Amino acid sequence: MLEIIDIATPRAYPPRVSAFTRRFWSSLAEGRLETTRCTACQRFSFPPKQLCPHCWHREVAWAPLSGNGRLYAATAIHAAPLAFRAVAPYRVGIVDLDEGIRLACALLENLPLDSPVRLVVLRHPDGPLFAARSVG
Amino acid sequence: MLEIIDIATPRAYPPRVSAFTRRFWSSLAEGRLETTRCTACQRFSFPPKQLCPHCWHREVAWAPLSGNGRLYAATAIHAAPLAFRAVAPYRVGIVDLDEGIRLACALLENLPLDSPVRLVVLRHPDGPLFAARSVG
Amino acid sequence: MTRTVCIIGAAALPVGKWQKPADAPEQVLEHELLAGLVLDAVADAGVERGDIGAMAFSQCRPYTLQKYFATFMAHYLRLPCTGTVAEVLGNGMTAGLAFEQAANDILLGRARVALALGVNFESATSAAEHMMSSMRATGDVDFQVPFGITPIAWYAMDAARYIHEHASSRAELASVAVKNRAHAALNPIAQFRKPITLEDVLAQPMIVEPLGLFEVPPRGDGAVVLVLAEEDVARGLGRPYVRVRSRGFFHEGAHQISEVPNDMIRLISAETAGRTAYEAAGVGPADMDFAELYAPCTIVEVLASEALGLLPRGQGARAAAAGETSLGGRIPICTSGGLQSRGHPAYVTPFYSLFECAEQLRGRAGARQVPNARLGVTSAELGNYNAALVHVLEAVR
Amino acid sequence: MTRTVCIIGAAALPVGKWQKPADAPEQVLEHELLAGLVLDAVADAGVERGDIGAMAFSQCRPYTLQKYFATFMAHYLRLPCTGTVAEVLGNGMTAGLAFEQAANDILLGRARVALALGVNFESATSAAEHMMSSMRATGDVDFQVPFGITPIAWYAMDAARYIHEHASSRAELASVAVKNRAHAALNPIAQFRKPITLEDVLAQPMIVEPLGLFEVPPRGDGAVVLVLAEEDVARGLGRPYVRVRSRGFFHEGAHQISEVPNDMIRLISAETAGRTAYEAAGVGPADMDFAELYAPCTIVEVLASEALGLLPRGQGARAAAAGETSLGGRIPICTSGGLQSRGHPAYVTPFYSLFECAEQLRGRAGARQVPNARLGVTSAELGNYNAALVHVLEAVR
Ligand SMILES: [Zn+2]
Ligand SMILES: [Zn+2]
Repeated sequence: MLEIIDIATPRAYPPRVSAFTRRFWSSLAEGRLETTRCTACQRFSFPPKQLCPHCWHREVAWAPLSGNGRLYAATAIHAAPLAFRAVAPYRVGIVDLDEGIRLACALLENLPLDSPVRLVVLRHPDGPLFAARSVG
Repeated sequence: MLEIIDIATPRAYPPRVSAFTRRFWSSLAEGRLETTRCTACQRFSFPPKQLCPHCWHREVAWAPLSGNGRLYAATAIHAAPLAFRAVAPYRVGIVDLDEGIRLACALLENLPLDSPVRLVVLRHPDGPLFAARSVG
Repeated sequence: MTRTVCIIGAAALPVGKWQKPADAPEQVLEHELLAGLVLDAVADAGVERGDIGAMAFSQCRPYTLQKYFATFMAHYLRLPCTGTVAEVLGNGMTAGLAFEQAANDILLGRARVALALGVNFESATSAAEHMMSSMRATGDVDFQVPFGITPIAWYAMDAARYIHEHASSRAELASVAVKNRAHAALNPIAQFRKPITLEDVLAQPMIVEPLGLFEVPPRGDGAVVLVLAEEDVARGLGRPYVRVRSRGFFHEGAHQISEVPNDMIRLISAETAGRTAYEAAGVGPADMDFAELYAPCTIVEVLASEALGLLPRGQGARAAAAGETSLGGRIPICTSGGLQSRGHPAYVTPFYSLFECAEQLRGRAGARQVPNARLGVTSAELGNYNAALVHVLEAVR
Repeated sequence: MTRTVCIIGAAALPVGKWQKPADAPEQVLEHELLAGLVLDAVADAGVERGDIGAMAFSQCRPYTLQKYFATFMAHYLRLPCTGTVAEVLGNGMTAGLAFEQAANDILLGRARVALALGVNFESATSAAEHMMSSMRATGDVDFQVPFGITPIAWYAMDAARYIHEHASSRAELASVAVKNRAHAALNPIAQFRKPITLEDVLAQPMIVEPLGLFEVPPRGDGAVVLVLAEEDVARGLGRPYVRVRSRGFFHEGAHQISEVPNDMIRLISAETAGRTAYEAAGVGPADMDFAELYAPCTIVEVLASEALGLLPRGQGARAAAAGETSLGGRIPICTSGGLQSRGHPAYVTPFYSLFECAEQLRGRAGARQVPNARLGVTSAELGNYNAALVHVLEAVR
């Protein structure tokens, strides 16, 4: 289970939800980070996909992710799109999860690259997002 | 000089004006229909252009048009874009002017094809447009 | 080395209303649907994923939120490419140009297998709102658009001129819509499949005079994936395939109407592109077993059929009314149901035409199969057929 | 028959703020400007209008009201075409892909002379507003865009990683901006021409850490027309021209970041496309007299230079700081002033790169001329250099 942090404001740019991705967002709202894993080659994908991008097998299963990883790269965005102006500057980063997945997300602190990080859930009033923070 | 008809409402989709096309719209507002004519091959263009599309000569002069022509094709538009909904159905037509120019414009009446027509100025509060009507 | 392009696989979404309104709690996402179709088409072709070297996309409508869709899809499918990955745009010809781009990569030896694909989602935007954008394509934004000319208004004027010059009638033109609906009734991916009568067509509300609701294209969403390959690859698969015998393109140098008076209802570009394609293939219109034409309105099918030499000039509407262009007739046209009944998700419409040709030429068209279909012709257009792209296609079994 | 593509003529608008706000009483119209440039470029080439058989356009920004711009321009210029008339799109590679489309029509014998052209007007829309659209290209709209990642934020993360791995520094990277401004000072069509110092660069406000205002591209408008021809035509004109010696393309099958961890700052696509291009031309990076690279930010120029073998891996920033990439240095890079100073009207940027190559290789670059420039390399990219298009160009005098 990921730590859940309550945020008072709605998401600046809410993600859309499809019949397929609904599972991801519902789980996330409850503190579970999940993605799809190929039933043939067993590799994970992120974002979750209905097919395996690695071997094009059409059967995938939902699988939990630890949320533990390492900060690969990071920046702070000062010049922001309209919807994000109120929160600028804000940090984003690229995280390599232990399961061998690379993803991008919000970054809650200014951390040196290669630091171990852990994903957390940001619970906005209109739905969840995810972010990375330092471990411990 | 073209007949000028006053219209109470602003144009549904006002044309833009460039430094070059300003002359056309200013003249039209005063009842004069003008376009460009090549100083080399002497052919007219419509819409007015800074270069001659017929021979690519770069020098053109403004020249008056009679506004007299023949109705080549016509329709009445019932399913209209948002900005034109209030005026639908409305007629538009293709007119071949005596000077050898084909243009499209509003059509004020339901006329048989090949009828002689004459262009008129529609003076809207925000600027002019042009239309075709029957002769005499 | 001279290379030949073939269509070896295909998959298409049934045309219809797939897109959800922006405020719907659950969205249908273009990329999820298209990725599935890619797998379908590649399985149909029988090639390996690693054989694919290029992807040519018809551009998405601006309503598709995911931008840079082509490179996004290359990622979604984790598909490295040595040939081109790009999106192309060209009015109704868009998918035809994407097909060409994929074919060119094969002709130039940059890929042995290439995908031509795309998705057109637009139905959640109302027609009146959509036309606020599409009318900016109907001619000069400052000298033609201010009159409220809609894209199909040009075709309506073609219809008026055609009736006037050739002593034709609205009823003759409307018969094309009846014929196309009868074809669509046999096509599982068509948007409208319930048969209609001439009386039904004539009873519809006017859209752009003299064309009523059933004589103009409906709005809808669609997606298609075509798998193209060099003929060596196609031959090695041991399945029926379609050879691109030839192509022709011509742009007349005008957009919608020419400022120099000409014969507007003689589609000079379709005539020229068609002649180029026929000559390159060493065939003539009489050799065609069927034609699948880009024809948003009934009148356009008539004019394009005449320009491509399939029906005599000025006699196209009459010939359609007499059943010559129906399945079983002399030259079946738009066996898919055409743009009025199969549907018209505009930026992928030429893909749907090529899909129908591939079905016919591989003998998979079921109840609407043209017996022994060996040669077919298809077209796509820009503007008021100011430009035409024509392909002659051949069955290889 | 094997054909060779050449650049025989070119014209470019000085990069800057040309677009007027939508409510301005007088507008600057894209097509009026571009039509003039077509005539300039065709005069520069010395061909006849009737020789031109194809037009490949980079797509316009959505702010350009005139839709179906390609066919509209074919009309505006009354230019019939037997080759393709189309618009292409592919992020920053857009104009590179348009150039390819024009070149392909020549390679396939569909045109002997072809125009590659386009106009990018966007400056009247604020950056914050523009980014509401451009951020939808920065990855998955639902899984990456909600974090507010802007297009150049990926490059900023490249910079952070580069500094971290190679013990480089912001100052080393910033030296690229100083060098590019010095080049731009010699380029009459550059957007910013006043020389700057390293201190100036470091004193700018942060845009995306560690990149400040002078290390990222400004926003601006531009337009370019290139005239391409088969070498037979080029030879017959008796003027210096540019031969396209080779090209390479590679898409790595990822968009922005790969979901499978890789070495993000090794631009594998540029490396692969570059190798393909060098091998096809039978040359190596050491043979290049200059390079004009697609590099929105300082860091991108460093990474692309390394990937193309122009500078050793991990040493690119240091080499730039040492003057190796300046005019007069070992391998002058971005003699135009690059995207930071020449400017970056994104959809036509690769046209501006090709324009600079054409100026250098025809000996017309004036004060910024690379002496005896005979071979040059240019690149364009998709995403975070997820794909690269590389051309090796040669002077023929
Ligand atoms: Zn798998
Ligand atoms: Zn002239």
